[in-house]
Amino acid sequence: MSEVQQLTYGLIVTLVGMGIVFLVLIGLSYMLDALKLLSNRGAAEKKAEAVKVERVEEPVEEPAEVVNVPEEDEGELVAVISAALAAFMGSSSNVVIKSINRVEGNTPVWAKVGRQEQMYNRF
Amino acid sequence: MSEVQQLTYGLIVTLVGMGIVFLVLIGLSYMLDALKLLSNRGAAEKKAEAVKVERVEEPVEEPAEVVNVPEEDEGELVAVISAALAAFMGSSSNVVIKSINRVEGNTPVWAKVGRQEQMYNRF
Amino acid sequence: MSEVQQLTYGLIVTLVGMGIVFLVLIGLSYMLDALKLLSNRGAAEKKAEAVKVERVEEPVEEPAEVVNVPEEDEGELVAVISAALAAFMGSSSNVVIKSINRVEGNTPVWAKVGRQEQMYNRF
Amino acid sequence: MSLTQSILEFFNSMGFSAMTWQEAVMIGISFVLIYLALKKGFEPLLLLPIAFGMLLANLPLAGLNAEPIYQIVVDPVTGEHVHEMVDAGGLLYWLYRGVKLGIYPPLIFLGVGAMTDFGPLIANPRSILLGAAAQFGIFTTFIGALLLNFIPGITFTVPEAASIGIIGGADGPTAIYLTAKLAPHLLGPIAVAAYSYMALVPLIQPPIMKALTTKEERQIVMEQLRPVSKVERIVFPIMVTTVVSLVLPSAAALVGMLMLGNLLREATTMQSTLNRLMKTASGELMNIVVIFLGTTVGATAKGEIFLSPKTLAIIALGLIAFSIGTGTGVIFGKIMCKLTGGKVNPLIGSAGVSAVPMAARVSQKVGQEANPSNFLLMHAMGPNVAGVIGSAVAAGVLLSMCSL
Amino acid sequence: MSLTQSILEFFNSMGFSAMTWQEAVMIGISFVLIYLALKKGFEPLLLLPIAFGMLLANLPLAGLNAEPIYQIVVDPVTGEHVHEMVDAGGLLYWLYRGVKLGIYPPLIFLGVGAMTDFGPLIANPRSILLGAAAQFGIFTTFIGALLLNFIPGITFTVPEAASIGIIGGADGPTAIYLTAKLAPHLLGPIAVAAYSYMALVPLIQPPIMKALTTKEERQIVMEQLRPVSKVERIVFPIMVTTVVSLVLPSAAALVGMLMLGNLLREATTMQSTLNRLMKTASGELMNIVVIFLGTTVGATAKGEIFLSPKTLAIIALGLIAFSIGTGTGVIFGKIMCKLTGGKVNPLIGSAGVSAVPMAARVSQKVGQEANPSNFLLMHAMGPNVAGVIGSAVAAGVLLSMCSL
Amino acid sequence: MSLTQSILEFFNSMGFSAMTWQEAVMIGISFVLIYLALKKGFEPLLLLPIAFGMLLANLPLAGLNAEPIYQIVVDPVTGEHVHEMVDAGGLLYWLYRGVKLGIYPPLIFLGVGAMTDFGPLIANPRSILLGAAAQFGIFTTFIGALLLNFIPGITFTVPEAASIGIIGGADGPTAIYLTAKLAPHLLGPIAVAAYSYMALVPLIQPPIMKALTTKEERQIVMEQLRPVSKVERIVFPIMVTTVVSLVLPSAAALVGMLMLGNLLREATTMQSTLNRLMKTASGELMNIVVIFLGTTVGATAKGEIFLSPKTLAIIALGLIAFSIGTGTGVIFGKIMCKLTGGKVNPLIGSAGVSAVPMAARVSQKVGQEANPSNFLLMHAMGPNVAGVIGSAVAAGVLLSMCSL
Ligand code: NA
Ligand code: NA
Ligand code: NA
Repeated sequence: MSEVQQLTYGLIVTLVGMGIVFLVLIGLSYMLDALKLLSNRGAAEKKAEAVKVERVEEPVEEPAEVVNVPEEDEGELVAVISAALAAFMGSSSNVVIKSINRVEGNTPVWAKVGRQEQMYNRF
Repeated sequence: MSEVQQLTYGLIVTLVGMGIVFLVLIGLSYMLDALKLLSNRGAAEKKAEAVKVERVEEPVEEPAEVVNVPEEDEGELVAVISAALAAFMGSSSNVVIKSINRVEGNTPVWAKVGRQEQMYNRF
Repeated sequence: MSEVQQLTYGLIVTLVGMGIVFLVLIGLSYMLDALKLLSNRGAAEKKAEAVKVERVEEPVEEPAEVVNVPEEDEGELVAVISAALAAFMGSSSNVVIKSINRVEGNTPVWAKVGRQEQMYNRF
Repeated sequence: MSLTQSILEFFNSMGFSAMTWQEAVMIGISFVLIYLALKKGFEPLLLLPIAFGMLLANLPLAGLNAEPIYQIVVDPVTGEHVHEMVDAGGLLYWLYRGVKLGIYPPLIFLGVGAMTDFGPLIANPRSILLGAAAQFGIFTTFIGALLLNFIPGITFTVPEAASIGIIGGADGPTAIYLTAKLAPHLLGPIAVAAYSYMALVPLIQPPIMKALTTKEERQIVMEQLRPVSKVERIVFPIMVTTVVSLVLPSAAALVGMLMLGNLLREATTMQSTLNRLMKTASGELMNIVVIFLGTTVGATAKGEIFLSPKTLAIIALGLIAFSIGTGTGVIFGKIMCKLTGGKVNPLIGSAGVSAVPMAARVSQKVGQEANPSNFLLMHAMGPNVAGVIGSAVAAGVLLSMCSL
Repeated sequence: MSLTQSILEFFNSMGFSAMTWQEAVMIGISFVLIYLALKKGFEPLLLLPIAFGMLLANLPLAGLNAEPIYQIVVDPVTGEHVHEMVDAGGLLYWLYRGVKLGIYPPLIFLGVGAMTDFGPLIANPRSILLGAAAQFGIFTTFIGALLLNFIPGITFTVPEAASIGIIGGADGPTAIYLTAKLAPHLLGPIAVAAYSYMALVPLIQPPIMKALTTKEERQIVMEQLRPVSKVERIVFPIMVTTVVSLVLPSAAALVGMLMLGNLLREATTMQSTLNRLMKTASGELMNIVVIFLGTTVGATAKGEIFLSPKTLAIIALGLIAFSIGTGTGVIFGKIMCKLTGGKVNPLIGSAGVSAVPMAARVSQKVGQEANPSNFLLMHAMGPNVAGVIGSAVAAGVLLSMCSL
Repeated sequence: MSLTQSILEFFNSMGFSAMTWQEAVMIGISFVLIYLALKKGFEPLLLLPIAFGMLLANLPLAGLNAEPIYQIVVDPVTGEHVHEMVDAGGLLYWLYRGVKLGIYPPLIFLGVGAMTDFGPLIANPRSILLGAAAQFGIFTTFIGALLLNFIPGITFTVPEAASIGIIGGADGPTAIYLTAKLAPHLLGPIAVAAYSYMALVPLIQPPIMKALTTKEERQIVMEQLRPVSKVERIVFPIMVTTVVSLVLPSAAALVGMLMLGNLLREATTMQSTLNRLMKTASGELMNIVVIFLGTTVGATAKGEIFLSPKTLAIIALGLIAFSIGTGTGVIFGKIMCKLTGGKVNPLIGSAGVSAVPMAARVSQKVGQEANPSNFLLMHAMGPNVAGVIGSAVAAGVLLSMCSL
């Protein structure tokens, strides 16, 4: 192609290109408006979930450690748990970590497997 | 193959297949009985090891952090150590983390390299 | 090649090889002497940086957690922060973790994005 | 080239214009699967990537599955014939190589092994038989698929039937591994069916378990499992690898990796440096593979194939597979109950279908309904993990006898 | 073979002897880039690997980019023709496959998506238009490159011009993805220019922003963004993938992976098990890809090509691209300001060039200079992330219209 | 096909039936290696995967190393000739590609570099010479192997001899990298020998060290090392890469990656964002590569090759290599002791064989036996890390002079 041809083609590309860019993004922006309508129902559900999630997470995250890692890491676990505890009380009250019990120690087996589930049934 | 041929072959596969499945798993189940005999000697060793491992781990896990990571992570390290400490005392006694010394600070060089070894000689 | 030819070639390789090894490593060892001259200027800069780095890191590492991970991990974050705190005071004074505030809670938005930057503008 | 002309050309290159009704339907299905994965918690870890891959693969003209195109040209300089890449192919084509070449499933098994505690199995070797019994589900479904051939309109080849049967293994990686080798065109529906039914185990199994057992049987309390020594735990994976592979070489890849992972896990008690390998195998490496495997397996579900009576047949057969596997497991449990003079609770038999550890949880739950003080979980974990080995062995047999 | 002879031979195989002046210069340039990355903080995460790759690629005879050499031989046993590897090729050749085949950039986008919060965009859908406006920079630069063809001595093909234009997208992975497909020989200079200018955004943008706005406009305080619901956050990535890919199939790989990552991120609120995938996508997987991508992209910068007037042209054009993108973004901001009756602060328009989140920070800073109580950051994040989508779309157009 | 017939067929496809005595022996050897790795702590991180790979590779008919089989067919539609995969090949064949193509060892070096502190070397540049002296072990063993050719029945080609010599480098990745290029069929025995002897360093070195030094020499206390500045630490890896690669292009891959890793490590002090790359390089990426490399290197050890007098010769020569390397290191230490007027303790010379950091620990231990207040460790780390560079350079020479 000659320089001129290239240039004209370039201008075409530019027109089409910016056209598509705006077409797509304007389209998205209006769809987002539509989506907002969902958000009202969504908002309601959200709270419910929010709670549900909290419930789920506790057993989920921690055991991922417990089951995966050998004893020497349990300490780390406890650090996390104890401080996680602190985190959720902390903002309001004062915390002095008084006694930390080994998680393994006082964990009923069913809980232990409850945790295993969290990992296993992912695969 | 005709439907009938396929089916008959399928039946053969089924017979052979379930045969093998049982053969293998029954075999394993008896070998596990045999293995249990080892477990008596094993049990003895186990305790010995259990202790040995404890010994090894202390230097192993922590330094993996110490040597690998820059200062700002040392805090994390301390958190883990301190709580790990808590973990192994915790179940029996009360813990109040009184003072935490920077690990780098009071670590004799030889210990530091002792730690490096834990990582290096893996490769 | 006959055994003899192989052997003679081997001797040549040995001569060249050890020659190169020494050539390169001796070369490096003298360049390191030259490099030491830089170190004087380097040393000066070093301190300055050392401080700068400290500054940077605080916002850098923590948010990497904050922004990436959902609520339940915030505890871990706090554990790290609180202990990191301990780490940098610890060696001198006694620490009793009194109250830990949720990081999200009292973080001004600008800080939050300041953190996001730390991650985003890496790609 | 004029403006209007090239604009026209461009609009023809747009997805809308080329969209087929199958693609539209498939995109809809992918939305449903995403909903099930997120809202209903259907194995989200795999179904979400699978569903998203399904979405990407059915976007017209996106060509994410496109094969690379090479041409053989004569090197102007050397005059030699050389390969030259004309088109690089699509992203998902390349990520899919790991499925096609049978690499991802064994790597996932490596991670699963590093997460699995075979202790309950070692403590109670007999429970392993229940893991064998539950594999009847695989083969009866295999037969079932071949029977459907007598219905005009449906034809399943032997390899296809084998791939469908493996759904009864209730084990994702095994199903994907086998199907990728025997009937790759069915990967989509089979993977979806396998993971969906695994998510539905708590609904599918209980009625069958109750129908096949008496209240007395369900109330049986089993005695505490013995502790397992470190040596047993370490020898076990080596033993299993050797024995299974010697009998069934075709199962070596799956079982071998599963056991390597488990060996890394158990060996950390002796050499703690191995901890870092165990963590990577069950952590980052596994996650990376799961993302790639899920997305690309989902991307094999093109409308033309997925939207056929076959898929409906697969879904129906999959349900049968799970049900029969559960049933035969429980029945074997009853037999062992008799033989041991009532020491074995038949409910642990249903755990033999693997679907670790949900099936074991179901045994626990049903058992506790019958007798609140009953605690079957750890006993059910034995057949449960045995089921994983069992279905890998079954897959090996199907692989060596049904690949044409 | 005599000693002296083989020593001579060996010395001829040494790097010094074969060194060209271009290689020497390139090595020097790589040192400068390392300095800029470490001392001046120029996008160190990518510029450091890029610079080091540049160093490795210009070491004479090291052959780290060497292609493997195969020969077709007749198997003595079977008599079949078989491929046989004569030379394994260089390390960087193999790691570069991920760039060449268009795998790495989408994987980086997967991680970016897992780290990106599209909330501000969802909360203020109109701001998305500013992300579109800023893409003018890409196309004007594209035209600019074609105009340079009229200068004797410089010739840019259409694909080359397109690759240069994309620098204006201020988005590394997009630039690398497009250039690897359209003009791989320019990867080095384009990647360096793209990342360098992203690092220079805080210097390039403010003067332009101030020149185009009045103090009154800069002082405009925008109202607080509305909170965004979980549902919106989860539907968003699915919607964007579908819409963009249906309009522009060629953008599916980039946008699809970006949105898969974002879906993993937002879905963790519903299924926390997905957390592990999200962490891996935005963590280890991304880091691995960044190391490989950076090093190998840098390694494409061989002296013969890099040290040409073209590179200077690319650097000049890249600066123009950023400036125009900033300008058009601000101008569109002014228009929206008018239309909304002064509710929009034009300064957020400049954030549309992406370069997340630095461009947004610049808007914030300039806004606060004009009015200390002004807080534009979250409002600027909207156009900012929209710019990422915008430049991916633009890349899609260029890919489908400029690949020959 | 009748039942009995197909059962017979199946039993013939079982491993037992096809088992050779070599395979049986190799499986036995793999068990021994697992025992050594776990019970005796022989480099478990690599010997365990290697041993397990050995096990998998010698399971008859498992075909985990099987090459893929393609056939060239004529596309019915287009009439073009196209490759078509007949058999996907084995899992370990594909994972082994990373060794075959020379990708894994440099990646491990990337991680090693990210973990290595070259401070002691920079602080005491002369100590680098001890790292050079210890490489005599490599070449004398190389000669030794060629001398064995005069013994009837044993024949080592020059490349084989070079691969055996590199065992004396006491550096796993370097040995594997070189052997994979020069004599891949010997990878198994050479890797096993290299890692076993590294584990045995504390037993092999002390007697030699004591035999070659006087008590007075061993008692020498060396003065404290100077602190090393940040700039030196950052310039060092760049300098080493450039110098070594310019002299010896063939060492660029190993040294380049080692130093890139080290640069990432040291640069984090200036740009902390690099921390994430450093952590990945020395963490997850390395672990993934170690799993793949170990397993597949072990899998190259097929009985036919492994169970030959060559292996015994390799084991014997490996021991010689370590011993001579230790010896020459110490002797050079004595020379430096003389030249410096007794400022250098000869014991640090033995650390030059690399085997980081065990060799350095041995120097420390032996030194302290002679003089409890003696503390040589940090001084020994200098030659120790220098030894890594030294053996990489030696490998480069062997690669460029011995590859046929
Ligand atoms: Na199963
Ligand atoms: Na952009
Ligand atoms: Na060495």
